[in-house]
Amino acid sequence: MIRIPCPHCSARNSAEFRHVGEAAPRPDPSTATPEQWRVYLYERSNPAGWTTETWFHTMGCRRFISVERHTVTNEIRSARPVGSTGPGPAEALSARGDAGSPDAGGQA
Amino acid sequence: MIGTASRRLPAQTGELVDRSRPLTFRWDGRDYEGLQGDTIVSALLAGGVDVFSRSFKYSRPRGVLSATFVDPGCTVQVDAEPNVRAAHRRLAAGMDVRPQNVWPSLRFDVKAANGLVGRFLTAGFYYKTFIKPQRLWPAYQQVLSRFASGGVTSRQNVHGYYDKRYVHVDVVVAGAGPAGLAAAVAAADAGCSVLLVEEEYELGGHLRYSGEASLSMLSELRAQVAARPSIEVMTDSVVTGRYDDNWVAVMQRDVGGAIERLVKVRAGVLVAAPGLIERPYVFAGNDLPGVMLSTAVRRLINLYAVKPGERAVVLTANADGDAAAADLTRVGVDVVRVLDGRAGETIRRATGRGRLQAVELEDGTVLPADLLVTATGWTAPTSLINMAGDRPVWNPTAARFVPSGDGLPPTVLATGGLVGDGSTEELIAHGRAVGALAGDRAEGRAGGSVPELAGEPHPAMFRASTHGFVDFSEDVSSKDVVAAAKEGYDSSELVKRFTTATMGPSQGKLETINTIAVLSEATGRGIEDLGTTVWRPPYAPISLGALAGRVFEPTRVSPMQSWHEEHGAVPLLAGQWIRPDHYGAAAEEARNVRENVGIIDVTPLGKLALSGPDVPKLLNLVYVNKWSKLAVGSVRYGVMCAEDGVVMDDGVTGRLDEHRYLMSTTSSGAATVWEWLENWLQTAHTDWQVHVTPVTTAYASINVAGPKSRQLMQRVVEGVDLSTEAFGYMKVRQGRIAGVDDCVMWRIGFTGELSYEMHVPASYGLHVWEALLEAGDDLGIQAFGVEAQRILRLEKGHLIVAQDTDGLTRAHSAGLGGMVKLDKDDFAGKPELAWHERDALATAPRLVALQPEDPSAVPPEASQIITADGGILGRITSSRMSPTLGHGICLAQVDPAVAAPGTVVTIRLPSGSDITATVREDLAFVDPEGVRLRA
Amino acid sequence: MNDSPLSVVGRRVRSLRSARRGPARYSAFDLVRRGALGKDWPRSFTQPDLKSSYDAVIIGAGVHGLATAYYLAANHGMTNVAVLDKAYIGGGGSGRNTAIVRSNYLTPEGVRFYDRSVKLYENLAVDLNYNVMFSQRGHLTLAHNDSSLRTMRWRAEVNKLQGIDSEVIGPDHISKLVPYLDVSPEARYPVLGALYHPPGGTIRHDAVNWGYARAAEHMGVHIHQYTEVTAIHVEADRVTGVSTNRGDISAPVVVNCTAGWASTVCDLAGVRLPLITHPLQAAVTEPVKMFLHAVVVSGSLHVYVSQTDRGELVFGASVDPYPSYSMRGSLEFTEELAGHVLELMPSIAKLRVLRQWAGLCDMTPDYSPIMGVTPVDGFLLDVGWGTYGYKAGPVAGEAMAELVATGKTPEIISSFDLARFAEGRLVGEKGAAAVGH
Amino acid sequence: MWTRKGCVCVPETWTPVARSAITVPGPRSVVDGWEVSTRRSSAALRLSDASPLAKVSVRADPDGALAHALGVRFRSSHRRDGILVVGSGPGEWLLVGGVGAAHQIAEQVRGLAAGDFVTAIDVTHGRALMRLTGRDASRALSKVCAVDLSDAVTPEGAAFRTSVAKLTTDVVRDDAGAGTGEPSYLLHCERSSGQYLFECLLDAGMEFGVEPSGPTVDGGGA
Repeated sequence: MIRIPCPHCSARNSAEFRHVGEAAPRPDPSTATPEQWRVYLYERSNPAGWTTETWFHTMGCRRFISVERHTVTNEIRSARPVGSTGPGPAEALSARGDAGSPDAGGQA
Repeated sequence: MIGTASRRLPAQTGELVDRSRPLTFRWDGRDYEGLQGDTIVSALLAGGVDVFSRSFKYSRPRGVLSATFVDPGCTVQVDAEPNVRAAHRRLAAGMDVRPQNVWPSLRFDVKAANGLVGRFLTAGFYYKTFIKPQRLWPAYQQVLSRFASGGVTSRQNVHGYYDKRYVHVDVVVAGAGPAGLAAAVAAADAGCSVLLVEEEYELGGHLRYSGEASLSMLSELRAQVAARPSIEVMTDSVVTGRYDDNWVAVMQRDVGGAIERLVKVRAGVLVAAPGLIERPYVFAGNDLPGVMLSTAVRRLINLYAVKPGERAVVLTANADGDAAAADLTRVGVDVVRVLDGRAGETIRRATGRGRLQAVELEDGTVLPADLLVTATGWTAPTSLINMAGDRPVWNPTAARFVPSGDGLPPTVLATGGLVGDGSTEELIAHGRAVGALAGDRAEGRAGGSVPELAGEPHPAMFRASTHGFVDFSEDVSSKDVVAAAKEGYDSSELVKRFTTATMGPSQGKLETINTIAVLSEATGRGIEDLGTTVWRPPYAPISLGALAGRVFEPTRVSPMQSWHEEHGAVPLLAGQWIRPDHYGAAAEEARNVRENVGIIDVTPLGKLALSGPDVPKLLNLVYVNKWSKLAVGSVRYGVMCAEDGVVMDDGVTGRLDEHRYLMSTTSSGAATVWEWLENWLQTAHTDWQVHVTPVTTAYASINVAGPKSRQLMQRVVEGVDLSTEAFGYMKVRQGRIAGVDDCVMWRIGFTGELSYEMHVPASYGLHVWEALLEAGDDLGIQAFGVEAQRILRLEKGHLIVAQDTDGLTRAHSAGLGGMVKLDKDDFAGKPELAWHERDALATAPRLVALQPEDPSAVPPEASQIITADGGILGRITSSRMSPTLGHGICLAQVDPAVAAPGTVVTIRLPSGSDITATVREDLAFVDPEGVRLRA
Repeated sequence: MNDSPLSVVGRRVRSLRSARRGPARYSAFDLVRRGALGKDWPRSFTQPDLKSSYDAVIIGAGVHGLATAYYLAANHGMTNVAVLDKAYIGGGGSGRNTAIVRSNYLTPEGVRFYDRSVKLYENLAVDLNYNVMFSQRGHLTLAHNDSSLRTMRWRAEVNKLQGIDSEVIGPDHISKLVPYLDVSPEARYPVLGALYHPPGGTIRHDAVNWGYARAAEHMGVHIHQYTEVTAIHVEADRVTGVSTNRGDISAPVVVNCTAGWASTVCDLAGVRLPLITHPLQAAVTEPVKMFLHAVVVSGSLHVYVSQTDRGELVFGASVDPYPSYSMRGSLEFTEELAGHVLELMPSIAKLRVLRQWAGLCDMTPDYSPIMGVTPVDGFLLDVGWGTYGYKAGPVAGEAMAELVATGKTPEIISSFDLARFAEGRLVGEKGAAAVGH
Repeated sequence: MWTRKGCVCVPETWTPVARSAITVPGPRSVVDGWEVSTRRSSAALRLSDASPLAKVSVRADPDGALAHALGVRFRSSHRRDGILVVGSGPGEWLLVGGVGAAHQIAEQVRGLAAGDFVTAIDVTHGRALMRLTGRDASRALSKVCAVDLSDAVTPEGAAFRTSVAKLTTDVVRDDAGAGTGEPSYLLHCERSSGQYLFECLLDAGMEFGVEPSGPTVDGGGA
C-alpha cells in the first residue's frame, strides 16, 4: 500500500484516494478542433518514469491534489494542492473512470 | 492402538516437549500419543512413523527432510484443513491427522506405478503427447488432474474467524535468531518501538538446538528482549511480504480469538533476519525416507528428544554437519561413517525399498544405514529484500546467493545468516550494529554505514555423480533440468516454467540453488551469469481467511428499513443500498398508484445541498440545459454528460431560496456527481462561491404518487398551499409534514402521476412514513417498491440512465437532444455534442418505445432487434407487462433506419423465437399529454 | 499502397512448402521411443546471430509477436523475420496472465474476432504439434444484481446471433456446475444468474508461447531473446529499422507487439497512443484435490478463478486502481481478492495463497485493442490489449501477418485502428471488459 | 380525527419521534424527542450511540473571519461553551452541541461570519455519531483504522477523516468528552451506514470485552 503525502491530511494509504489521471489541460471548448479535443480526452504520455498526476482524497479532505510519482518505483516526490491551472476533469468520468467498477453504470 | 514411544530419547537440555502432558491424536485412522510441545511430525516419528506422504508425480513415499515449515514430505490434512505443515504445526489433543495425495492408502498407492515409467514422464512430457486425436484430450486431462496433489476441501467447511490489525512501528525485525534478537534490542535501546516477528513458536533460531553454550547465550538475549517493553514480540508469526513504502505484512497465528490475523505494519525500517535454510544434496535416492538434513537431525534430537535413526552415515561439509554427527553419537546412534565434503568426499546414491536401507559411496562401498545426514550448504532466503528491490548475487566463496546490497531503500536492512557467516558472537554483534543503524534511520538520523559480515568459505556441493531430485514436491530431478536445457529451455526462468521446479509449496526455498546449479552444469554458463529467479510474495503461504479478515462491505439502509422488513419487503441490492423491491405484488402496487395513492421510499436518491451566489454558473456548466433563469420555488430536470458527450447522470434541482439549491442525482451516481462538481470547482473555477454538501442521508425521501396524493398531502402538510395554482408541477416548497419541520417538497412525476417528493429530516423518516400510511388509510394508500416504480416510469416513457443508455450513448440518442443548448458558452461535453449534432445524428441510435403486436408478449430486456438475416438493429433496454394497459411495453435503442413511428421490427427472444413490435409515436404509453402529472 | 514497403515485402513470398521443415515430432510414440532409447530431444529454439537486415522486425516475443511470426511464415511464406525481446520468450504478459480463453464479447465485431481466436486455439495443438492443453471447461460470469444480469443477457443474445454458444442460466444450474458457490439469496452478493459460455476455458499459456516459437523457428524465423530495442529509425515518415543492445537492424516493417511497454516503444517512433498502463495482478494457491471444474468470473466482485490440473486455484482481479509499471504486487490486491473469493465460496477460507505476481496491461479508452497502421509508414501496431490479450493471440497474429504480408488491413481488425480515437469512433466493448476476463 | 384548518387538514396529535440510525439493545424510552435505549454499560470498553447530539456542518474560507472566530484549524478540535468545534477539513468544520441546538448553533455561526461567504447546514439527521471509550479503545480502533493512533500522532483533540472498516468516517480523539480519564474517540459517518459502523466497532472490540451503550444525551457529552 503506497502512501500519499496529502498536503492537507498528512500521509495516508492510497486506498483513501482515487487516482484521477495524468494532468491533461482542457482545450478551449469554443475553439478546439476534434483532434485537439480527443487528444485531451484520450491521449496520455503514460511514461515509465516521473509523471504529474491528479488524485482525489475521497475518504479524507475531499481535495484534488497534484502528485509527482515515479511509475516504476511508485516513489512520490511531491504532493501539492491542485492549482487553478490544473487538469480539466476529463478522465474523471470519461471512458476509463469506472473501469474498475462495473456496478457504477449500466454497463455491468 | 497407541503408538509406542520407542524412539523418544531421555530428556535433552533445551527440549520443548513436556513429558508430564501426553496428548492423544489420530494418524491415518489409528490412535497415537505425543507430548505437549511436539510437532505433529516429531510425535509421529517418536511413535515409529516415518512416511508421511506420497509425492506428486511418481507417488514416492516421503518422510522428514528438513523438519521445518518447508519440509516437502510433511504436508498433511488435519481435520478440515488441507496442506498443514506437520513439521511445524504443534500437536494438539484430538487432532485427526491424515496423509494426503494417497490412493487408496499411504502404504499401497496405485499411482506408484508411475515411478516405473518415470523415464517416459520427463519434465514437460505432457506438452509432447495427447495431441492427437484432439477429442480425447478432455479424457486425458481427467486422468492428469487426478494427480493433483494436496489435501481436500469440503463444501461443509465453515469460514471461521479471521481478523486484521494495523501497526505503526519504528522497526520491524523479521526473524528472532541471534542476529534478529540483538537487532531488536539495539533498536529498542536507540529509542525505537520494535516489532519482533518469529516464525517458530519460540525465540532463538538455531541457538535453541545447538548445545548448552548456545542455550545460555539465548537465555541472556531473551531476558534482554523481555526487559524492553518497547519490543512487541510475535511468535508463530511470519513476515509474509514487504511492499512499497515499507508496508509489511505479518501473519500471526492463533491470536485474540482469531485463527489467523493479518497484521499490516507501516514500518520505519525493516530488518530482515530470516537466517539460513539448509540445502538438500542431489543424488539418486535423495528423497528416500531416512535421508535428512543436518539441521533436521539436530532439531529432532535437541528440541523434541526424538532419535532419528539407529545407524547413520553423515556427509558433512560444514560445522553444522559435524555437530549433527556429534549429536547422533551422543544419543547413541551408530554413526558408521562420516564423509567430509570439504576434503572432497561424497556419496554416490542412497538405496532402499520404501525407505533408506543403504548408502553407496563413490568407491562402490555399500553401507547399510537407516539414516543418511547431509550438510552440503545453505540457501539465503533473500525473499524479503528481493521484494524491497535488491537483486541477489552469487557469492562463489559461500556458495549461495546473497543480498547485493544494491537497490535497497535505506528503510530496509539485513542481518544474520542472510548476509554472511560467523560465530554466534559475531552474529550477535552484527545484529546489534544493524539494529542500532535501523534505530538511527527510523529516528531520522543518518547513522553509520551498513556493517559487513563476511561469508565463510564453503565447498560448492550441489550434485553427486548420480541424478536425484532438485524439487521434491514437484518430483523434478536433475535429469529433467538437463533435458530441458538441451531442448532450449536454458535460462533460469524458462527452466523453471518448463520443469515446474521451484513452483511447488516451498516456492524455491529448498530448490532454487540446486536447479540453477544443475542448469549451470548443463549449459556451461556460470551460476552468477544465470542468476536466480525473482522471489514473489508471500514469503510463507497465507490463508484466504487471513487475507480476507472480517468482511467489511459497507451497506446502507434508509430510516424506514425496519418498517420495510416488518412488512415483507423483498430486498433489492443496489450498490451499497438495500431497498424494497416489492412487498409481494409489484403489479398491484403499481395499479394502486394509478388509481389511488402510493408511497415509495426513495431515500437512496442522491442529494446535494448547493449554496452560494455562483450556483447557477455551476449548474450551467454541468448540465446540458440552461439554468440561469430558474426561479426561487421552482425545480427543473437536468441531464449531465461527460466530456465525451456520453450521458452520465440525470435528476432535478430545485431553488429553495436566493442562494440555496437542492440537487438530486441517481442513486448510483450520487458519489460520482459530487466528485464531478468538486472537480470543476477545485480545478477549473476556484473563484466561484459555491459550497457543495452531500445530504443524501440527511433526508428521508418519500415519493407520494397517485390521483389522491394531494388529498393525502393536505392531511399531513402544514403551512403550504397545496392547490394546483399555488404549488404547481415542477415547483418546490418547504414546510412542516406530520409535525416535522424543515421538510422540502417538490412536485415532480417519475411515475407519471400527480406526485410529491418529500425530503424529511432523516431521524423523522419513520415517523412521517407511518403518519402518511395512517392518514391515507381511507384513501387506499399502499407502499410500493422499486419494481412498481419501474413499471410506472416505463408506462410513462421515462428513461433510466445506464439502463436505457449505455457507455457510448450521447444525449441525442436518449431522446434528450432537445435539451442540449449549444448556445451556452461552455458546458461539460459541449464540443462532442456539437459535432455529434452536426455529423452523426442521422446514423446514431435512437431511443424509441415499442409495442409488441402480441399483447401478451414481453420480450426480456436485452432481446435483440434483428434484420431478416440475423443482423443487429438494436436491443430492448426496458420491458414490462403494463398493468394499466394490459399489454407488453418496451423501450429500445434502435438503428435510425427502424426508428420511424409505425415501423414494424422483429425481436429475437432469448428462447430463439421471433416476435414483431411496432415503433410508437411517443415514448410514453400512459398519458403522453401529461394531464395526470399536472393535475 | 503500391509502393509501400509493406507490399514490397509481400512480393518476397517464398514457396510455403519449402518453408515448412518440420521440427522433431511430438507424440506419445516418440515420447516412449526416446525414453526407451534414452535419446535427447532436439532444441526447440536457439539464439541465432543477429542479422543486419530482415524483411520484418517484430518487437515482443510474447504470444502476439510469436504468432505473428508463425503465421507470416506458415501462411505467407515470409521467413526472413526477427522477433526481438528484451527478456525471454513469453516473459511478459504472455507468461503472467491467467490463461482464460473465451469469445462471449458484447459487440458483433468483438465476438467475431475472439471467436476466430477460439477456433484457432482449438486446432493449435495439432497445428503446432505441441500440446497447449486447451481445456474448454466452461466459463461462468456471475451476475449479482439486475443490471449486471441485463448485461449478461445482452452479451448472450449478441453471441447467439453470431453462432456462439452462450446463454444466461439461473442459480440452480450454476449450483450444479459449481457446487462450491454460495448461491443462497442471503449472500451479500447473491448470485442471480450467470452468463454461461461452455466453449470458454483455460489454456497452458507457456505451451502456446513455446509452441509458436518452436514452429516459427523451424520455418526460419529468428527469435532473439535478451535483445532490447533501443531506437526505432524513421526517415521521411517511413520506418527503416531499429537499434538494439546487440546491434542495428534495417527493416522496412517494424511491428510493435508489446504489452506494458507499448507506449515506451511507440515513443521511440514518435507515435503517441491513448494508453494507460496498469498492473494486473494474479495469485495462486497451494494445490488441493479438484473441486472447481469451470472458470468462474464475478465482475461486481472483481475476481475470476479457475483450478489448474495441478490442483492450484488461480485468481485474477481487475487492474490495479492506479497506473504503474511496477510488477512487485501489492498486499491490498490479495486482501481484496481473498475477501471476494470467500464471498463466493466461504468454505475455502483455509486454502493458502502461495504466490502472487503482476503483469502490465495497456488500457485503451474503449476496452478494445489498437491494431494496424500508424502515421509512420511500415510501423505497425498490435497493442492496447488491456486484460484480454491472451485470448486474442492467434487471431491477432494471423491478422497482423496478413497486414505485414499484403499491406492491406484485414477486415476482421479494421474497427480497431488507431485513427478511431481522433475520429471519435470508439468500439462498443466499453462495458463488457469491465465485467469479465 | 381530522380538523380543518383553512384548506389544510392536520391532525392535532402529531408528536414526531426522532430515531437514531443505530439500534442499541435494551429497554427504550423517549428522551428529548428521541427514542433511545436506556441501556448503560460499565464494561472496560464501551461503544455508545451519540447520534441525537446536534451536528452542524460549516464551510467557509479557511483563512477568513469565521475561521478566525472559531479558532480551530483542520485536524484539531476544541470545546467551548458545551460545543465541540472540530476542524474536519480544509475550510470545513463540524460543530457538535446539545440535543436540539442545531438551529441555534447555525445562527451563531452565521453571526460570526461577518458577511463572508459561509454555509452552515444542520446535519444532525444526516450523520450517525458514536463514542468508543476505554483503556483499549485505541487498540480496538486500530483493527479497523489504518491511521497511527499513538499519542504522538493522534493526541487528545486530534481530528481527521479516514477509512474505518472501509467507510469514510470522521474521528476525533476526545478523552475530555468522555470525562473518565480513559482514551475516547468520537466517530461519525453517513447516517445510512451508522448501524454498519457500530457493528464493525463492536466486532473489533470483542477481544477487549466491548459492550454497547445507549445514547449519551447530556449535552456536554459531545
